[in-house]
Amino acid sequence: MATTLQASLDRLRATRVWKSIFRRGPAVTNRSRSQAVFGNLFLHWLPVKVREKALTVRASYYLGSISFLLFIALTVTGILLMFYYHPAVPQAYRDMKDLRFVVSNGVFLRNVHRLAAHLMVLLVFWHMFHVFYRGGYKPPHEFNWVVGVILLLLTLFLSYTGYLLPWDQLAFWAITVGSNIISAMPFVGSKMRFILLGGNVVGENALLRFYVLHVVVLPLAAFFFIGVHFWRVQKDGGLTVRSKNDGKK
Amino acid sequence: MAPEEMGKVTYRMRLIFAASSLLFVAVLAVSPVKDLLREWKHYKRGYLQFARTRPDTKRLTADYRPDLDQIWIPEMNVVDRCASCHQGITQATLADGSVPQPYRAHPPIPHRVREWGCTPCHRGQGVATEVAEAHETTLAWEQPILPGRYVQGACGSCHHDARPELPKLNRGRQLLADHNCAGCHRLQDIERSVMQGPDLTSVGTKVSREWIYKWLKEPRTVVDDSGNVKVNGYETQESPRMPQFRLSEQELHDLSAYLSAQRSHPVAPYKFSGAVVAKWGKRPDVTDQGELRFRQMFCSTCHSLAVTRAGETKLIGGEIGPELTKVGSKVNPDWLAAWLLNPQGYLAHSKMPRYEWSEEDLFTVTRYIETKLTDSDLLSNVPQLGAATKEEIAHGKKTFSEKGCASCHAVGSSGTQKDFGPDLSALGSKNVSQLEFGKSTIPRNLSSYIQAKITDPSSVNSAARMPQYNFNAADLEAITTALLSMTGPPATSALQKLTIPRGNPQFQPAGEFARIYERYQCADCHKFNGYGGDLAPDLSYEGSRAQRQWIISFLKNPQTLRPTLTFRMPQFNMSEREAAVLADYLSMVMQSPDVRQEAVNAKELTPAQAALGKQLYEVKYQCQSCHTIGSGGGYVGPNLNNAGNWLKPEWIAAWLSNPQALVPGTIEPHRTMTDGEIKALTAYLMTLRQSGGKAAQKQVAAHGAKAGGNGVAGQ
Amino acid sequence: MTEKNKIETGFASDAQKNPQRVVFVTRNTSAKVTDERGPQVMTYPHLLLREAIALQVLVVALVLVALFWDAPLEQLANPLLTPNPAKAPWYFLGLQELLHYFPPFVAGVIIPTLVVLGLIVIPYFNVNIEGAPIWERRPEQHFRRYAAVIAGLTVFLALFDAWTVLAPTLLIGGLLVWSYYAKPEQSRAAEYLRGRPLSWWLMTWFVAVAMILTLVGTFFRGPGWSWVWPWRAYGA
Amino acid sequence: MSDIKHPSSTGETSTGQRGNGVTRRDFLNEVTLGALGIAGLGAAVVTYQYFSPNVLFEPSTTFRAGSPDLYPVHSVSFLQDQQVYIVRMPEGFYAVSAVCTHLGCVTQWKPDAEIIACPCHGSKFKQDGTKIEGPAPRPLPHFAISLTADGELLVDKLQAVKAAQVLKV
Repeated sequence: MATTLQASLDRLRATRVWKSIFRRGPAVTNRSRSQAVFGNLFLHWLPVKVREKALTVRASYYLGSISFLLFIALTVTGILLMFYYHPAVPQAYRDMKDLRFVVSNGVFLRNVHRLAAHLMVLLVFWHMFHVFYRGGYKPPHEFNWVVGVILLLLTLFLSYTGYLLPWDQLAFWAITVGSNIISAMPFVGSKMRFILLGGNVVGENALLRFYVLHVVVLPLAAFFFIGVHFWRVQKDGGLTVRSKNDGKK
Repeated sequence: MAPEEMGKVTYRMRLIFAASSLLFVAVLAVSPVKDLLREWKHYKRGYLQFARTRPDTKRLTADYRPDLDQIWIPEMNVVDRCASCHQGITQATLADGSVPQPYRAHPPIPHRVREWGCTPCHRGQGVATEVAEAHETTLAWEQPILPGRYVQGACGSCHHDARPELPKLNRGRQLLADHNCAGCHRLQDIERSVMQGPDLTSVGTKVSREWIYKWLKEPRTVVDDSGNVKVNGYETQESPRMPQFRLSEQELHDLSAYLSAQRSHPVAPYKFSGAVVAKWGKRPDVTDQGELRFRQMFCSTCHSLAVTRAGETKLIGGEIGPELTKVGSKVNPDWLAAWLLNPQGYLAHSKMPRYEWSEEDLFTVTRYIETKLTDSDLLSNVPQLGAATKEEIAHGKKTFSEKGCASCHAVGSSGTQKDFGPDLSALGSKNVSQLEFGKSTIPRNLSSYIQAKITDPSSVNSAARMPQYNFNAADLEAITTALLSMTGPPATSALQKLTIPRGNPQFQPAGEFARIYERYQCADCHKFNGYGGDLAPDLSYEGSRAQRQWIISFLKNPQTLRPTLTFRMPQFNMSEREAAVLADYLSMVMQSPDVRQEAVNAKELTPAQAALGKQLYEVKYQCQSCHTIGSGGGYVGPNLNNAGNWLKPEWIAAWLSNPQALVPGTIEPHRTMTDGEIKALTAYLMTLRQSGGKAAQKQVAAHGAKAGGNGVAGQ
Repeated sequence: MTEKNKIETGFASDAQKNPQRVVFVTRNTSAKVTDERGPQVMTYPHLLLREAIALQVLVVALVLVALFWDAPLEQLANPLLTPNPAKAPWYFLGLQELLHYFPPFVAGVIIPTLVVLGLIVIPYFNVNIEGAPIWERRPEQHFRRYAAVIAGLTVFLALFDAWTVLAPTLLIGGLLVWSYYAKPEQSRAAEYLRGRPLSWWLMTWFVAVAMILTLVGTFFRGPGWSWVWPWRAYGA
Repeated sequence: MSDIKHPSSTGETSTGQRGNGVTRRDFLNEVTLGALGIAGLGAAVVTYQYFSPNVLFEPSTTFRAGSPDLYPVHSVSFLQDQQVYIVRMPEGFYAVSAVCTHLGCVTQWKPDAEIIACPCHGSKFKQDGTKIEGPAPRPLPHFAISLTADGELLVDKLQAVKAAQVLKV
């Protein structure tokens, strides 16, 4: 059994199709391991080599990675949830009820999505504070810190726009209260709120706008900045790792 | 480090990865497993097992599918999945009470479950597929299942008319109307009645300050803790109108001061002529004579008196007007005579008819009331209050408006105060989170809240101004049902179309008839085109039924058609002209479209037909089991001795062919008679005439008076 | 020449040999190569394997919580029925708490803008690059300046009665004052605090205020934004 | 993680080609791959379940077509909402689908020619649904038709019946 699995895997790896996709042999040498990273669009974000110290849990608590993985999990569950969601009043609320009561595993997906969203906001904050206290914002990482701040804002907006979608009392009043903060801005505040909500009150237009922002605009922006963020980590010399003489004069 | 060592994964990492992969698979499997074990699937399987234990398994499982059962009625906004668990809901053989829930069938009702769904009547969360979520109040759903004992309230959300199948709802609505709840609250379908409580503009001329004090402290009609209604200490069925307010001693002083000072438009004291006073003033039998007139005029049809029989005291008499046992100790004599002469002169909306009094009658009856209908103990517990001070009056005025007295009582030109209490017209659809429970520990649901609010308003809100009502358990349930039915306008236009409005009958006569109709307050007892009281026959079709001459003689000398009745038409001492105006109006206007005048021509009826009719009456249809002719027969239906003078032949014909078409709900059996038989019976009945003439009428009048006296005393 | 270049740019020139070599030259320090940061390993498989484990652990944790905790869903939105209290999402509750004390323009616009701008400009502030401990140079002068700022802030917050902001401010301010008077050899805490730069103090103050405000807004605010104890349900 | 720091001690186990180290390493690999494979398959099944709706918001497939008296003998009535022809012939009632068996267009009843014609590709059917010409592969199916207890026609579109089966009223 064990050998047959291995053998069939090996046979698969020997096919032209496999090779055309992965363009490398088994990752047994450093060269082929490098190719594995280089040759893959998504892994290309990562450097070929990392410092051993940066792999330790205490170096980062994997906060950035987990935030990213949460983003992926949110994307997957979010796309699945979209199959049962109509951004309309009051159908949106009925869809929540159907997810809860009728759709197979619907309530589970919604729970995971909601939980992951809260966790992501929490972890992104934590990630930021952790990076700060480790001095990770210092040159040459300044720009990546700024990208990180943008990603923090995007995360907040993603969570905030998603908050309205169930169209229940919690959602409605949280967005009403939240959007009124915007109108406190001088001169442009009420106009901005008007544009964001597509009206003067949180209504059908607001739901549709928040939906589009939540499922298209903000995720694309986040994906783009996450790419920049990863890529800059690599370009700025990897994770900040304390050397022996850090903090000691 | 050797370059190739950079890529070697340690055994420990492999182990960790393998373990975490296994955990990953195991944990991921939990949700699908949980999904397999959902509650509704459990009940689905349970139904199959249950059906196998029944003799008609095949029929019970014919429609069975393992999926969710959903009733979707888009136009009513109904998505009900109740039948997913309640699978036997339409299976007639599962209607038995021994069938376990959720599989029991629904008792037969006029609505089909597929066309109406479940939640429009029972509430609850129709989309839910879990027991707790579907039935109970949750964070996401605050309209729980309506407890079975209030389910008529759900009927009332659409059926605003009074349906005989809904006794509890009707009783509740009646109680709400009777207790003047609409005086303070806006209620769906219950408008503020014209007469809420008496106009108090001149109440100081009617009663003393001490009496007001006593009344405010203990309203005449008191319901004790066990729900028994007592009037002046006597049990009765009457609904109390004036509730008991929780008033402090100071408030009692102030209010009685304020009210006793209300003497804006006093009625002029009536001065009896010297001749009458001289004739009757000294006679020892003046009160006896007064009592006799009191009975002959059938005051008892509207007013009750306490009568002691076999050691037990009961109130006997009608409930339209107040109970009068102790009224002589209550009102000023000056006021009493003026009131009897012209009630509307003191209280414009009074239901009391304006009798045509002879001076002698008025004198004797007032003397009877002043001396016999008294109670020396009435004011025994009341402190000496003395004259009202300015300060007390000012405080009393403030208390009067703070307690909401002005909701029911007008003082001076200020009129009544509208909507003193909260709007209750959509109370039935209120969410629990919208209710204030205060410190009370009652269950957090709407019906408990309503009941607590009615039984003890201060239990849920210590600052409640609402007076205290003591209802017995059944009435409390009925009122709760009626309040739960008030759910405001339906949410969807489709439901609005299905709503059955309350009939809102109005009868607005005009001209001379209207004046007499108002004077004698005919609508207190009779119905006209759906409007009016229930005590006496509906007169909407009287013109098609009775002959004009008979109406006139009846009005002048009311006698009873149905000797078993306690309440009879009072003797108004109507003039010939007034009786004629009423009879003309009734004959011409109050006609039934179902009675066609050309159907029977009285002149063509032959004695042969009458003979056949007599035969049919006595043998074939056995009418005498209910009706009396001569001295024999039953007392269920009206006495037919004078049918030939009383009824119109076309009415008799129409009545015999289909009584329920003319008077819905009448107990007269609907028989299938041939046209010939109908004609024969009509001919026979038209031959039944009592000899006319003054003598007979007088005899009848005397008989009526005597019977009336017996009726009151004997019931 | 090479050495000079390093000093000016802060980057190693021979990136081929060691791309991670980084050099800082600041006042009071000498040029020093700080690349003693350990050996390297291949991303594939070492990092990716750990990421995969992280993903699995994350999913396991998410699933376990999701099985026992249901995402909240209240009644259908009803514009006519404001819940009491109406709360924004938890991460905005700090802001909502500020709005309770300050005019909307201050709490809703100026403060968030300052926070975001502050976060963005942190790396470009010289003082942080130095990483100089706060009391290292001209301590008396700095102490007077910081004490004045803390006092001013305290008066300002007290004026607005914003004591949920004042409390963490006083806490951090107190620590700062304490660290000034404490001797480093006195305790490890004193040594640690005295070694922190100004940016550390500012960020810690921000984190403390943000956390206190969010916690208060989430758990301690009831109907009418009044103070409630979370272990006592409303109305009971 | 200190695992790579001592390649000499752990390297033996993980890279050694002797003893049971090989089997243990392979075994771990296969456990991991197997678990991930099962997770993948399970995810596919669960996703399939998720995508198949458990309730439908569609018009009922069983509907009432009113009293039989509404339909004269020798008539074909098109019920637009349900896309069904109610045909009444002297021998009785039958319900014929109005959806063309070719590509699902809705056909039309041509009273002059007494044929059911499809506007899309020219298929033609008789009033009992049998094909006259055109690309349609099958005749129009007949649906089960019955009488309710209160005397109305009841058509069940989920239940196809043989063309010979008619409802006698």
